[in-house]
Amino acid sequence: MPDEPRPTPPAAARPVEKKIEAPSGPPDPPPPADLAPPAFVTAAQAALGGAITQLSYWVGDWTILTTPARLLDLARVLRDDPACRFDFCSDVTASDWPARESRFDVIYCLYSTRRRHRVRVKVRAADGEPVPSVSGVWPAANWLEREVWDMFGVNVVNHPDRRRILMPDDWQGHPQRKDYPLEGPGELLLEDPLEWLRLRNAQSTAEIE
Amino acid sequence: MASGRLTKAAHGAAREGAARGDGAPPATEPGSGAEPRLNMIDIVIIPLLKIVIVFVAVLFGVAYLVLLERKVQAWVQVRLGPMRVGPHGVLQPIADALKLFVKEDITPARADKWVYTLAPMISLVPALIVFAVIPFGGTAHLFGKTVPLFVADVNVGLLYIVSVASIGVYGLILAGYASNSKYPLLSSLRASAQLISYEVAVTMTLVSLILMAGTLSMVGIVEAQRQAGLWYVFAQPLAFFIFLAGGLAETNRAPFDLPEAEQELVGGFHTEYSGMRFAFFFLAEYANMIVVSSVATTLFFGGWLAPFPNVHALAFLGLVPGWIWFLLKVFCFLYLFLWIRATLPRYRYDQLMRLGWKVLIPLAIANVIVTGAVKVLL
Amino acid sequence: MANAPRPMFDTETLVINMGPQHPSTHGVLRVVLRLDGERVVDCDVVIGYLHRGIEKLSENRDYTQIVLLTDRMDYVAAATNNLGYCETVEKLMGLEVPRRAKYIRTILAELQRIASHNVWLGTHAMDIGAVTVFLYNIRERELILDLFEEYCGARLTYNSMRVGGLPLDIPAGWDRKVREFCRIQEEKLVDYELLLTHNRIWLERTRNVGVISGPDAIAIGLSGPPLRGSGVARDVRKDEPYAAYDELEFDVPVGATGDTYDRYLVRLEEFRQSIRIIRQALDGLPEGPIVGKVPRLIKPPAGETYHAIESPKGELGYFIASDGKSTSPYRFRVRPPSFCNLQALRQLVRGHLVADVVALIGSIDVVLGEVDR
Amino acid sequence: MVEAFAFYSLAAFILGFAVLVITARNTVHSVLFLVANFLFVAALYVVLHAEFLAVIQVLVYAGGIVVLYLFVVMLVNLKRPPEAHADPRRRGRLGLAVAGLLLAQLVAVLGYSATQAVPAAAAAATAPAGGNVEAVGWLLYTDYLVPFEVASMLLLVAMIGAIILAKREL
Repeated sequence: MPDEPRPTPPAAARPVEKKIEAPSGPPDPPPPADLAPPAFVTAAQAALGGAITQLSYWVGDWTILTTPARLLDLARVLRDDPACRFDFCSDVTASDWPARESRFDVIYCLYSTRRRHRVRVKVRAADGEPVPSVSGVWPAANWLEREVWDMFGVNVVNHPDRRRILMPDDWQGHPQRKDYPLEGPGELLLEDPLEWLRLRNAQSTAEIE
Repeated sequence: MASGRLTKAAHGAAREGAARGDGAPPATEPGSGAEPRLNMIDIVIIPLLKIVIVFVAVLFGVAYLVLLERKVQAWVQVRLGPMRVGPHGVLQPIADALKLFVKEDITPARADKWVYTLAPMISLVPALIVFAVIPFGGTAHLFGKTVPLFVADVNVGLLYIVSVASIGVYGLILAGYASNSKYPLLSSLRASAQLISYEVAVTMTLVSLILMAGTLSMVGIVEAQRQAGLWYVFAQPLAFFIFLAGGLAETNRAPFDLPEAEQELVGGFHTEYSGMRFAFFFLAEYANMIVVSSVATTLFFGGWLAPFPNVHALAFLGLVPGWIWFLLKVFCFLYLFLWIRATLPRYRYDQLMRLGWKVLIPLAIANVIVTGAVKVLL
Repeated sequence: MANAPRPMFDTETLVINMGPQHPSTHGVLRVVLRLDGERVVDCDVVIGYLHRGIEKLSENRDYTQIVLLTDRMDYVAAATNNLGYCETVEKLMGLEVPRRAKYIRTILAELQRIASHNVWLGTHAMDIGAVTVFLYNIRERELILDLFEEYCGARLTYNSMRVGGLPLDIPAGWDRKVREFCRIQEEKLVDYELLLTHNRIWLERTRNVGVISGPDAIAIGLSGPPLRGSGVARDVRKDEPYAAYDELEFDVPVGATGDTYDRYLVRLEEFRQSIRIIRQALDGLPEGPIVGKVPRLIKPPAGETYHAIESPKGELGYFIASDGKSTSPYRFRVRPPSFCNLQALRQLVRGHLVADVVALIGSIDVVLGEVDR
Repeated sequence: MVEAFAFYSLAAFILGFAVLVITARNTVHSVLFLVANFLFVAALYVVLHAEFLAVIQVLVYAGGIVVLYLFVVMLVNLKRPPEAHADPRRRGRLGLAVAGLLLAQLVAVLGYSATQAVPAAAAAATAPAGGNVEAVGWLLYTDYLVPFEVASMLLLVAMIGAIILAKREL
């Protein structure tokens, strides 16, 4: 926290978001032409070629992009295909690219304890677009998907127990979205609500002008 | 300590009191006296004094037992224990007592107030009145007066202890119930099941002891050991171990401290208690420890008898007053209790029940049968 | 239970809140237990009481500033968190770390593993009632804290690594002290084992408690010692070597039945393996710089990566997305091992007793700072 | 004189607590009054010089059986109204019948004991000399052997029944 002098303007009065040039998504660079995709990628392509919308390779990590509709099929293939055997769901997370039309990337980090290889599966989803839950394929995804729902509001459907996990049950909003305010009303709201209100109004009139 | 003050108080009274350490179990309570003519000193003052002294000594002992426990545990755990109040923390119990006295006494809003208040007392009173029948020594001869070093020698002394101790369970159960809280409730369920189960095993071991001694009087049992020239721990080792395990369980000590398992049930039955009421539970627990140690000493280690009476080279041991031997033996037991607590993990509820019902009780019954058979055959 | 004949008496289940203020939930974990007598019918794990939004915070901090945020996650193994984060950024930037830095990092991480396991063993034993073991372990952990204090001046949150290397070289004579610590710890391990390993009560309390099979453990996402306790020889240090682990020899202990006792044995053996790694690393400690060629401004090219290391709790993964323009990560995500392991608690405690719940929480070894972030 | 006074005051307490047992609204309080009742009965035994009986009364009834009552009472949900005995008339009739039976029994016992002299052995049981443990034991295993064995049989049956009732799957 920067050391600011005591009479701080109320935080909510500040513009909610700093003006940054919003990136429109991760580059997801395709693999170099001279790099042969590993066996699990070819196997998945062979089994379910249509489901894979894009392949990406970056600093040694393979990423398979797919659509929410085909996610479950791909997940089952990745788990069960003898060349893949991704039995361990390391992580499910998301990232928010508000500038993009389907703003969320839902990312599944998979690992195979038998073949000892990793892959990432990535799904692009718009706000409210249903993303099927993979907790039927990997039970480990249960809590991780709850967190994705809690933090991003990605509409995970068919989840056995979709509740908030880190935030309180009655929380409004999804904190990890990029448009979520970074600071709350601050202490002034509690100490002197009228002053807070006055400052906020002053701020908003200043913005209109 | 007790005997000195006792006899000093009795100084000037020339008549011999009801000396009862001499073999045959007495038929009546000491208060009524064996002689036709009674005087006030014998029937009122001496018993009263004894009661007061025992009461004070027990409370004092309990307070310092707490300190001892903290110290012993600290030493085992490479710590120092209380060091701030007095040199090496010797005044810590007093500070604790003061703190508990002045602390706010909280009653939960939805508690059953009467029962909530009653429970600590129900817990403490039996623990204290048990001391009435525990013989701290044989007799003391000082200032021309012979005074038996016990408050009362009831002819069913052993059963008296067991039955009074069984009342103490109510304190735990009622505390758990009256707090109107879930952890105490669970704890009181554990407590009642545990104490009742282990009471059976302990009582069974006592039966084999009674078979050996042929009397239910505590004094009579010590006398029987003196006459046999054998402490019963050597005649009844199995009974001793069952008694020890049962005693640990009945006093809620580790590894059987389930009713107050802090890590599981927060504080157990006394979770909601504070101030003096909490102190009552605390006192009761430690007083019970002293009771169990005293009973074990009396039943298995010859009470106030000196060790090695038959080894001439060690005859000087007999010069030490009996009550010192008694206190020493009790101390050893208490130390053992503390040592066990510092060493062992805690049993689980079902394992505790299994141990009680499937191991200790059958063993105790077998022990009774074998003892009876040997007794009949010999 | 479902199709069992209806019992003759109506029984009701008791719902009990274990935590967030409870002596053995290791912080602010709340477990809502549904009990039938003392038997756990079901449970719901409620977390989030320690949620500080470290992921969100990190998206508004410089890459260098984030190192000290990672300290605040698994605060009993802060250096391990530093290591995982720094390696992830290095991977994203394609930075090469000097060998000496790698070795020192390995030593720090392994010391941290021992410290973390000390805390685990102490609290786990204390939950089961063996309080003495706790104090013994804290005594040894104190020595590690001293070592860290001498290395970087802090005792708990070290901020002990930097992207591309280390802030400090080891002080003179430090390696000797580490060796001395290893000797002491090895001796004291025998003490712990004497108190617990063959103790009948300990065996009864831990054997066949919370059994989980290897495939189940993988499916539910267990990692680290709980997974190895179930007989799966998965260790990120072996499978995807990082730091200097590919140059050092060590074994990966695995359990047989997957119960609490096996998890206990696995961690005890990890103490020994960690000591072994530290000794080798000290023996082979190369000379050289401790920082690689790091640009003044850490600004990784646009891209994403996930990198995992073996923390004392399990697989600690970092997912970092960079937009290539900012000096803060666009997306910073931690895969907290405690969080994923805690998920298995519900499965583990069903059908066990209340007393086993605390044993199992201890056996999973959660740090709530990491679960909630 | 002293003994008579002790007897009547104890008897008053016993009766008083007995009334409280059935009038107390809270079942746990009711059980507690029952404990107090048993303790006073034990005191009455002491007055009658039957220390053994007194101690056993405390040990078995106050310390053992009532603890189990309490156990059950605490576990049973008392807030729910009893459904099985909802018909008040039926309850009343049954109660009257039981009370009548009890009264008849008491009258019979009183009448019988008024006509019969106290058996010598029973007198010996209350005699203080030699401790009454032996006397009680002697009587139990000679004159009253059959009732004693029948009672123990009954208890065994009850115990097995309770286990079968409580055990969910055999």
